[in-house]
Amino acid sequence: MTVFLRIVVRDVRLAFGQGGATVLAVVFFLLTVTLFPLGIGPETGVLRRIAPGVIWVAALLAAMLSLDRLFQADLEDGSLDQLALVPLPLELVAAAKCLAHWISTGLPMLAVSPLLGVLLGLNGEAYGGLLLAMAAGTPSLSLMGGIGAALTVSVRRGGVLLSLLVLPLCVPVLVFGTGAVDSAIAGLEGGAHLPALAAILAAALPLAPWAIAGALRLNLE
Amino acid sequence: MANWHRLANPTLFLEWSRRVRPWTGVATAALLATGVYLSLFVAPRDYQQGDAVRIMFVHVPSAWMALFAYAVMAVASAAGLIWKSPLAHLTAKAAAPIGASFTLLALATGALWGQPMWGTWWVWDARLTSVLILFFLYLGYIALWQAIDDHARAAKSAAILALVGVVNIPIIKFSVDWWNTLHQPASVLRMDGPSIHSSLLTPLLVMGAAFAGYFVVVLSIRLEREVLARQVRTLRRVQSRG
Amino acid sequence: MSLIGLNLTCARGDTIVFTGFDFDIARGGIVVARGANGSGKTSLLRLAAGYLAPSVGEIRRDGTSIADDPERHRTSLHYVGHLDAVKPALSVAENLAFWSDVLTANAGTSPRPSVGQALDRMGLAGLADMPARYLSAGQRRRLALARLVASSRPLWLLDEPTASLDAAGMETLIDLVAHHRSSGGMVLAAVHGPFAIDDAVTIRLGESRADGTS
Amino acid sequence: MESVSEFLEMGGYAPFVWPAFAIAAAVLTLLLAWSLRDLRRERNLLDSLPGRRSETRPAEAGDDP
Repeated sequence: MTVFLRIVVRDVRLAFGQGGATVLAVVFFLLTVTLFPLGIGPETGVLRRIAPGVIWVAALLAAMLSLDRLFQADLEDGSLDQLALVPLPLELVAAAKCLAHWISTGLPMLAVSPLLGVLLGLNGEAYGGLLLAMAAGTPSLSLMGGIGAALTVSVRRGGVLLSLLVLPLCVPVLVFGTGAVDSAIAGLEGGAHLPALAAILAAALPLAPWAIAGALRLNLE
Repeated sequence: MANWHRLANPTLFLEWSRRVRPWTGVATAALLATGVYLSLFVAPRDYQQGDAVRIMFVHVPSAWMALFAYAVMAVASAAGLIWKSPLAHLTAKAAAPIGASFTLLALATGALWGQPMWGTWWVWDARLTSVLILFFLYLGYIALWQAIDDHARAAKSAAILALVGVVNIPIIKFSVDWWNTLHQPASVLRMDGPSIHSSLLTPLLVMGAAFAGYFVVVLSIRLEREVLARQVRTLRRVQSRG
Repeated sequence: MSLIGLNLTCARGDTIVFTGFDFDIARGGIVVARGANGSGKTSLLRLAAGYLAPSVGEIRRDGTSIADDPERHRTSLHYVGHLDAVKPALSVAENLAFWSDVLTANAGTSPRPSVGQALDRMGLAGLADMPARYLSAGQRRRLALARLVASSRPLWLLDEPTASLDAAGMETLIDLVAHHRSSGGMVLAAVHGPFAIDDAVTIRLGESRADGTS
Repeated sequence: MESVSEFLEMGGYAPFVWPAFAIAAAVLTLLLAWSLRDLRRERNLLDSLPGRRSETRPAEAGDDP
């Protein structure tokens, strides 16, 4: 198995293990979405109207929550020093870590999102659109979030700072992700939203690992 | 290129900035006085907005400066990373609070302008929303500087954030514009009004130049302070090592 | 096969850690750096590993500066720092298997000791399946040193390798170093206290010689 | 020329135009004052350290280099 996959597998196993990030992120995701009907009222008309936005905002927050230990754990136990000695450029090591984060938080949230659609009264054909949008949007969250995680790797309790740095950068994902689900609800196919999400992902793929590797090198000194 | 490099040496910078600052200060004051005079007394009322249009002469230049300051931060950050010049990083650090203040000013004047036009203090207009997100980018940048105690590492981390930010600003602007057209019928009155004819343009440009002058003056003051703070840190560390 | 440090100056942030420093390790050689805390021993090792760039001077590996080909340099060295790079949630064997796989990914097909053999060599045989969270400091240290056995790399950079090792552990380490050197490997170690290798070249940090008056 | 009070009225938009300019003036002066205060404080701090006199003090005659 290549070094890249080996790093992904290790990180995913650590995340799925007890005390790992996955369970926390998914439960937080579910809980946050459940709060909205309690706050706004149970009328399905209203809930259906705000469902895409609520699901996406909760997904953003859940992703941020599980990111601050992405590199910090490795820095603190010395793994980062070793990862820098691996025959794989640090940029690809960073990409592997972001992929592992997506597999361990993005995918589970994706799997759970139809359930949240039911909670918020989404109609039938919206689920396909919801899954597609989440699939296209959540990887960018892991990549952009990875930049925040690397920049705050040496910061004590950097979780809140990480969200402050990264959430503004995730606005496009939120806008187009919600738009994609809205147009699915309206029965149109994804419209221009899915290509936009794909374009954002295509831009984030080279940008994020470069920025993450740059930030990590600072902390290797 | 050569003399810019010479300027990168802090002591030379201190001397240059002290000599240039009074002149830019005077020029800025003059520009500001003319600008305000033109905006309040000379510029004609707008046939639609009446005198409320005068708020534009403060709102638009501050929005310009909010973006300009971020551009300065990004260029200084890139220069800092490429030529490893601490002065460039300090320039970026000095520019951030000024940019944040201009963003705040743009938001406040935007709300004051929105009230008479739409009867609400806050309008989710595409431009205003982008300025609000820019404000959070500034807060994040400033917070990152303060969160990392090792000064050299804070400088480079902030530089990376500024570069990532500057790449994202057009994407954010595009997505907010898209979001705006999606949810709101094209509002007849765009924030910066229909095409601006010359009588409104001159005060706008004069105020813009005045704000730019102000930016340079305050930047040189804050930068000088950062350079001195760096010298204090070095002196203190030398003493502590005995 | 050589590692040479030329007129090295290391700066952390705005302060100079050491300046005008040289060292020279030939094939099969070992250099031991000694000095008080804060004299820059760890910085020297991180310079040698390429984590940190010297503000003045350079480090040459087999004649070419490591800055010219950082990839080749860092994939042919082991760095054992103060931290042991051990994940508590994984078992001892899993920890070592991971590092052994990723560190020798494309180092050719030369047979390398299995994880079990490496654990035996470091006296951790019975603990293979135990979650690493239950290891003592000394055992964690042995697990870190087991990386040296599990994947063979010519240059060893050891930062206080003897920390929290007992007498037996110390002996194993001395053995490892001797074996590594006999097969042509190089070692640069930062050490406090006893390190029973008599033919080691000792260099001192943090004294007058090190601050540019060499 | 319209009378002063008419001018002050701003065609009924006075409660928006004047605060806009007032806030602008306030933000700009506060930022300037805050920056100057920081600079002065830093300069005094630098001078208080035994190291060396800060070069930012214009060199008076007879200053030791």
